[in-house]
Amino acid sequence: MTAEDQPFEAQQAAVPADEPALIVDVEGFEGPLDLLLTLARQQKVDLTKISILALADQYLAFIEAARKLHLELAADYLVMAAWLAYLKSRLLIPTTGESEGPSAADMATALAFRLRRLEAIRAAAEALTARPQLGRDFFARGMPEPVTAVKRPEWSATLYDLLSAYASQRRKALARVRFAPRTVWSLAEARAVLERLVGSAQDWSRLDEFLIAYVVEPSMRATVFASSFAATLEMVREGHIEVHQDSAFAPIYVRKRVASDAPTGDGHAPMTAANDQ
Amino acid sequence: MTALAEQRPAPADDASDEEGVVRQEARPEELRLLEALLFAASEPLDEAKLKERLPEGVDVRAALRALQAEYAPRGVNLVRVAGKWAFRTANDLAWLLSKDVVEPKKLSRAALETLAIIAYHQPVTRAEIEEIRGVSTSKGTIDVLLETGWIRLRGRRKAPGRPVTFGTSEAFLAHFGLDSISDLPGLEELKGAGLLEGGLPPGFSVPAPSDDPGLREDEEPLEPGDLDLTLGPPAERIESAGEGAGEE
Amino acid sequence: MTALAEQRPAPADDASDEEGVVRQEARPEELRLLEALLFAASEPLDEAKLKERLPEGVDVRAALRALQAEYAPRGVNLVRVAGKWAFRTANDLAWLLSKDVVEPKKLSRAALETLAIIAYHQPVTRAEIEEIRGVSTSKGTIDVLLETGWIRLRGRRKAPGRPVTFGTSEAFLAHFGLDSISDLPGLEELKGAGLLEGGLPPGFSVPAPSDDPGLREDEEPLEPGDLDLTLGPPAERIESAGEGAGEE
Repeated sequence: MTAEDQPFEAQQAAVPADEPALIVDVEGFEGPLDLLLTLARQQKVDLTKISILALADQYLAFIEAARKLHLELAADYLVMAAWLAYLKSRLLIPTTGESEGPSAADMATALAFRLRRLEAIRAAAEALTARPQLGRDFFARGMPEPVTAVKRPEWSATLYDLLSAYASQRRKALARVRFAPRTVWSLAEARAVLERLVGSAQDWSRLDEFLIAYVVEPSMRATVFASSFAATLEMVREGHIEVHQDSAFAPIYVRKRVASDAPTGDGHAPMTAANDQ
Repeated sequence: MTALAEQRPAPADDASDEEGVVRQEARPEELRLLEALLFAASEPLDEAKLKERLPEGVDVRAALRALQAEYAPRGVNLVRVAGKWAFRTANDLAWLLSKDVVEPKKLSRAALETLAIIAYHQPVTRAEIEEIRGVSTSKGTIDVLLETGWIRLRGRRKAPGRPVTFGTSEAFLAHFGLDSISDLPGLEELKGAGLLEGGLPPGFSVPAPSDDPGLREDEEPLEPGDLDLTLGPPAERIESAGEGAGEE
Repeated sequence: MTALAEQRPAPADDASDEEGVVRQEARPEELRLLEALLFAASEPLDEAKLKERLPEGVDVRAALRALQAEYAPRGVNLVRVAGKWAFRTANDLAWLLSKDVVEPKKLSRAALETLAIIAYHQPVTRAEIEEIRGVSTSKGTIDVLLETGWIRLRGRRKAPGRPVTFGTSEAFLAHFGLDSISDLPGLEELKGAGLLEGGLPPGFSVPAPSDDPGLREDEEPLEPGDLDLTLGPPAERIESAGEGAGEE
């Protein structure tokens, strides 16, 4: 009966202004207050100056008509009718002395206030919907460009993690190393390799480059270099190769000794290891 | 501050061309950054957020004002919505743009009235809405409004039964192009006429509606379960509310 | 209508009316329409579509060119994408639209071990790390550690192959709450903490580490190209290494 979703048009059609309370269509109203407000509007006066008495009469007449048509009325319409009938009687009978509860005039004022308030909020709702609305009258950017998140890793580890990783790793490695056989490149091995490698090189070449293939395993590095260098010196002494180094820690160069004793062709006399011996 | 003064629309009609050249050269870089940020965003941005994204030392408010003035005569305007800033197409161009807009589902009269009551009387309980409308409010009406994301549950009234209080959301302000609730049309008249008062004897105090997220003295916070209980399809509702509130 | 006027951002408080008229005359109305259409469009629009939407007689191409020129120095540009038109954030402002998100990550066991070895045994080469760990170290592990900013390339060992030497950075000390590298616990302390238990072989030692920035006698400085060569994905790495190194 409250029929909230009833379109507004239905209500307007319900009560033409010139024939109040004759066409009865209670379906069109959103409750007794809405009906009262519609009836009040027909008085065509400012709601502050409305005659509550006249309004009560119209309402009661409307309800009477609806009953005659055997329309079912929701309870709240009937409650309102009873209340208005009571109010009407209180307004008509002059008050005698102190009575309990609010006076009839206060009750009438309160009703008028509620009607005004309902009317005002309806006007406000209309004003609100008359405003330009987003996506209907004004628009936001159709293709917003979202902010992209760039992930930045934040690494975390505790000192405890670090230390326990270190300690357990060291212990593990130690246990392994103890049983591992010592890896050594013998002088003989080194010499055999050098003879093969230098044998093909006519020009100065870096010793460490010759040996690159043999130092892949880190544990082999020290022994490979030590043995090779010793072997180099031996081969120099025997006159098979020449070796030179520009300064301490500079790369060591070796080449096959040229058969003749002619000075080297590249203009500078290399400091040969043979001279040093 | 000089920048701001320069940005102001040319005060007179003299030599607008020469002017234009001068302006482009003098245009501070922060206006470029600001317009890029605001153009790109899908939601209005508040000054704090803008400040955070812009290089240090930029007077955000002054830059915003300069940008607003620059765009005022354009087809796209910089407007304040819900206390935040956003670019929006100019209102007078609705005719051009609404041509192929799919009209969203219209709210029923009951829903519109309820929305207005919530907006103007917030925080307000369902019983109070019913008192004003003189009719009971179906759960469906509240659900539809919650689905739009325009209203939200604020808290509970410290009163017998601890009824839930309703208020409007930022999405409401954004949708109706309001900077704040105090910009509601006709609000002053309603207040002046004493029609926003809850109690019947008028004239005691004139409460103004407030969508301040902070609860009033007579409100208390919702409990965790409240959101699920009161709402219709939860996922959708939260999502649409989130759209409005997302940028916070 | 008043509502509409209210919506418009107030351009400038002074004489806005007269002003507005002047400016609108100077800037053709079609530019307003065009910018509004392109702003609100949910996809790039081609000239045919724009022509269809704009009032008859507008030279769309000329208007587009004018608008493009107007926006060229701005933070938002009008660009042609696959023959269609759209507003896009200026290329040089892409950084504005990206946000750093911190992603917490934990070091792998291998990385922790390697880091610890670098800390205790620095300056140390990769081959030496492998010697201590007894297993080969993947390039990825070193890269991750460089990314943390906790280790750094110190120099090159004066030895065949001139391998790079690694050491810890100040960021390392900061992260692990160490005042100096010598605060790393020694053998006795590790034992005391229960980290090294059981019978340790005779001669087992834990070095007293030093992260002295000066190169040792057996180290030589890095060459300029070394930083690029040794590292993983260049752009990202340099960025994050920079963040780590920023502490120094």
